[in-house]
Amino acid sequence: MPISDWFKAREQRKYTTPTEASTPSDVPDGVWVRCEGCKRTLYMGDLERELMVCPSCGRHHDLAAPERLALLVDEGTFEEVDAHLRSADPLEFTSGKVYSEQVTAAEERTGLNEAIVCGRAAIGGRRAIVGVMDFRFIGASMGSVVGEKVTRAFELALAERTPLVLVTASGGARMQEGMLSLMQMAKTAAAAARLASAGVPYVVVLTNPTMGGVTASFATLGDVLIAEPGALIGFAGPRLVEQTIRKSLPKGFQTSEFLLEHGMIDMVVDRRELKDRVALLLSYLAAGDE
Amino acid sequence: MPISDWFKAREQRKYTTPTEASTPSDVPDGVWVRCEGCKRTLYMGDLERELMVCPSCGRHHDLAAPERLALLVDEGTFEEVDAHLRSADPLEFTSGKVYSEQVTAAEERTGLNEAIVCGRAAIGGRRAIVGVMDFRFIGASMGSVVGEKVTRAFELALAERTPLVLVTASGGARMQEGMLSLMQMAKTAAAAARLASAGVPYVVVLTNPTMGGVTASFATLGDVLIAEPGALIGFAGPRLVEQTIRKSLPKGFQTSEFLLEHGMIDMVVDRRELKDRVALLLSYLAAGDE
Amino acid sequence: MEFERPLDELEGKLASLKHLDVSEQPELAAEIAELEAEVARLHETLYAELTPWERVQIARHPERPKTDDYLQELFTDVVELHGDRLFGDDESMFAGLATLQGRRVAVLGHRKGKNTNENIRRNFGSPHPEGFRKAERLMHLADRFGLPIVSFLDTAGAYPGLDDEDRGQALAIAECLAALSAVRVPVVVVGIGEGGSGGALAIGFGDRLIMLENAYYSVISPEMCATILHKDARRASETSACLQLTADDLVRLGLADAVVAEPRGGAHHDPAMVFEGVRTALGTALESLSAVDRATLPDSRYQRLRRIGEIAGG
Amino acid sequence: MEFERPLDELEGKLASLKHLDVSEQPELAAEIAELEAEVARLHETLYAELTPWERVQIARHPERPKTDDYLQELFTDVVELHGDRLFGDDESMFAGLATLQGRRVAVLGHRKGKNTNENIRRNFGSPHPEGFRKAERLMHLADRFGLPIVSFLDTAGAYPGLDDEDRGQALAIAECLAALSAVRVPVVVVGIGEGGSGGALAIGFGDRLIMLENAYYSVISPEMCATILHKDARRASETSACLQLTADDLVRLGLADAVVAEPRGGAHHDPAMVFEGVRTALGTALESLSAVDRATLPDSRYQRLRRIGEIAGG
Ligand SMILES: [Zn+2]
Ligand SMILES: [Zn+2]
Repeated sequence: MPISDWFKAREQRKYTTPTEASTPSDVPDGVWVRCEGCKRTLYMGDLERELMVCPSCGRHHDLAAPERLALLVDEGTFEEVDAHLRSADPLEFTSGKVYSEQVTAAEERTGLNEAIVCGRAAIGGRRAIVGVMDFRFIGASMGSVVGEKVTRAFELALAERTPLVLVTASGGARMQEGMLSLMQMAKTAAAAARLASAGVPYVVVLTNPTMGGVTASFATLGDVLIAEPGALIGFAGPRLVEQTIRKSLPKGFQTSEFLLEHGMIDMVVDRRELKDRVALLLSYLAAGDE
Repeated sequence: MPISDWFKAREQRKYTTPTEASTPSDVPDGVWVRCEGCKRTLYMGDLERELMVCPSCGRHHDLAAPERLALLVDEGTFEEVDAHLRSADPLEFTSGKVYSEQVTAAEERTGLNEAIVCGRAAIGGRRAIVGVMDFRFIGASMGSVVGEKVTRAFELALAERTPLVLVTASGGARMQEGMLSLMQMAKTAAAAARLASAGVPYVVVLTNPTMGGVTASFATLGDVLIAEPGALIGFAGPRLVEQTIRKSLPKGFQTSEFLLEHGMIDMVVDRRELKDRVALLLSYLAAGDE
Repeated sequence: MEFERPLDELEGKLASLKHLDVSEQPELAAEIAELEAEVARLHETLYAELTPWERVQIARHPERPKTDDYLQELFTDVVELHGDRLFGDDESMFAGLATLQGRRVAVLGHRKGKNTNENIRRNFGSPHPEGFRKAERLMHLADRFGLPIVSFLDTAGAYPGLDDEDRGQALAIAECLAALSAVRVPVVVVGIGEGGSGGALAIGFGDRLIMLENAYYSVISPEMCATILHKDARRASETSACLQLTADDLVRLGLADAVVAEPRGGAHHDPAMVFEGVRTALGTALESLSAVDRATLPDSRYQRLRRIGEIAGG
Repeated sequence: MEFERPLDELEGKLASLKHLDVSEQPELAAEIAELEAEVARLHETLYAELTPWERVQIARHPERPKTDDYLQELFTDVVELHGDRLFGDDESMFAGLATLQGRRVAVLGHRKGKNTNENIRRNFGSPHPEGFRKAERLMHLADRFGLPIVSFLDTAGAYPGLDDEDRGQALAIAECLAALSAVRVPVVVVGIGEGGSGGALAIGFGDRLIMLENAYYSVISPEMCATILHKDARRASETSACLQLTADDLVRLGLADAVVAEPRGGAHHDPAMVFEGVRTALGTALESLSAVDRATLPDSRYQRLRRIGEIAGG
């Protein structure tokens, strides 16, 4: 779907963009919402003006892919690639929900073809290949299509020697595609390794939540790892860890700030400064090519 | 000094070799010695037959360079290189002992020109560049000459694409040569990096004690790090660490076994199996060149 | 194993009958013969069409041959290399050098224990970040010195502990994946037991994948999948069928290259047969890869990965 | 500082005299004038020929400009990069990207604090292994993206703690040395305060070494040297002379390329002058290195190291 269609979709109230005071579909009367962080009731317009960051407690609320793109890339510069790729149901997975139906439902609910949107764009005037994940699409889990689109994004960045910026959010591998899903970890990591050895910059923005097979593959292989404040980032899910250690988890476990303290990420950046920071980083990492 | 002279020197009782039952100069009557480990009184002949490893407690007693060479390389294969290099006194260092006099005294006491002996040799029939350090020479500290000889050993290994085996023992940098000594760390590490990027094998045997600037440069940059049992290996001296933390040190702190447990070395090898193990390792690491 | 219980019961009954003196109770002889026939029949039907969930149980059998057994039976001159040179030595991950029929290789393998003590030290085969970082170190070493990599998979998965998250479990796995994809030496992977998710994959892909008949390889454990989908781990039998995690599934999906047959009931019933099968399969794989120009290996490995995945509208 | 005590006393006396009303006691005017002349004379002699030990004290002065000050005064668009991606983020080591007069560079620097709190967090500028591993990570990043490295030295040394040994302090430094020797970008080092042993060297050699007039760089701290040689740390004044650790010594030994003048009494008396001096010296160094073919840099850096050391019978 080209970017123009998104705006159409937004008009059809499938999306909200935080840059305009619109009335998102999931807010009954569209005016007041409750912050998931401080539980305060906020005027939606205020929240959107702050890019869905709570002006009171700083909570970064999840964004849909179009919202993310709107705040990250220069207006009108995004050209989507690989928009036509859609998930098959290779295992004919039927335990629990029927997978193929789940995919169709996600498509309809989100207006997206899969859990990641990739394309060419400019960020602060600098060319970049950009991919943003959307957690609403089956938890942005990585199946064949997400793996393929991520891999193609690496390949495009390599072919055009253009920096790659990926914004991640994911529950992990998409189990409904079984081993085909697990192998996307190896495939995307291999693509990342090729880009790195070619010296083309790769910046990752980890957003809430980024877990499991995505964290354990391409999402942490960036030259620079940025995280949004308060995002949950880790390998094993917190409940599983809690069961394993049979103790309650320390406060802030697996948050961005926790990862920063443990040396795993380069920086935590407020969403309202994200675009500028990414643009600045690209200016450094692309310095050698200029 | 060529190897032939060592045997002469040994006859003059400057050296002992553990492979023959000789009477070393520092044992008054030459027959009984006290194990530094278990404090048992041992017959020197027994100790030497075990390559100076206590048959009772396994303590590995320090070896002089010629003893080390005798047990590590194939008999008659060692050809020394750079034997003529001797320490200057660039700083005219006179605080405490006069450095130049200290060097002369060490030369006379050990029969060596410096704290490391390097050369070409065969180990289990495999060609290798070999360097062995001798703690008796001013604590085998690394000054200009040790740094230069180590660097030349790396360069020789690189030029001849022959594996390098270094046996380390050192108190650290040689402070009497000031910054010239410190910079040998960078020099030897740089030489090690060049050898590594050329894919020529480099095996280190860390022996008691290997500390400070030597541990923090070429000694830990090997492809495989072997340590002798019970050797003291670390960066800061144990007394300094104790003063810093103001607690007594845990048992076994900075020993080979401690380092193995903390993931810093590949293996702890009994001296009596060392030559076979090094030869086996060389057979693996040189496999690609064969 | 659970699914063997009817057979166990029958065999128990048979054993107790055999214990009696048949000469005194001649009617027993017929009963024994009948029972023996029944055992044989059951044996046949029980193992002839193993369900995926039964195979998972066989793959986890405590007496199943482990990485250590393969090291001992197939290799000579084994030298273990310890440590990640960063933090610790993880005993759940083997890394070392070894010789397979005269061929010098680097070996990686998940390491379960033979008894409780060993299992505690080895964390039941579930690696910590240090295990993956040690494996990564060996990958670089093998790459530098041109040693083919042979990797044995047998883990329920990377350990989901608190300290493991602290020390970057995800990053350690990701770095392993990147390193393994780029080595300029042949990589042959053998699934010998459990192939649990990212912890298996970290050392679990390459130029050839050989699977033991009852080994499994899965994106998620059947129990956890059942817990997520049905809030009921006991529905693992159902999910293990859906996940397509058996050796045959992997061949069908184009992921595995060869399957090594196991004796009826699983590898532990006749380890020697399995060692021989793995030896042959490894020899074949390494031999065919030795003919390939090594500089081209990372590229062909990438193409192999590149093909994986099924897409609509692609 | 200790050696400034006579001056401090005189200046104190002068200040108290000036406090009095001279019009009521005209004889004071002469006394004040004499005292002022004496202060000026003492100022001259005290700072004219600073001993090495006095310079060490100036190098350690708590108000001396620190890495953070240089970052703020000389650079724009500073982006700090945290963490070693292995274990932790060491606040005693700065690593980041910054712009120096339009030139994009990578910056490393030991980081002392401005107050007790900051100093505790930054371990008084003595790095843990994580600090060196973060620095190594930045070296690789700079190498990959062609960013010159500017490194500020100001540490008493790597931290000699128990946990630091546990986590491989020596290995972390060694890996830094190896990495720094091989980067294909210009490396300019500035000694701004203390240059303590291996902990300084880990980020402390390259293609150019600029020393502030009163910065020192030494194989061992004068106190520890005195303790080892004389079992008396108070003989540090003697050993600091023997060790040849001043900026001038380093130039004479062929190790330093340029010395940046400091105001009388040390950099903290006129930071702006020192910032200007460092800016100019850095600009000159980076400019001259920008003309060099980058592929040749590791080799010429190696040759630079290769020449260091004095040998008899060589
Ligand atoms: Zn809030
Ligand atoms: Zn003993």
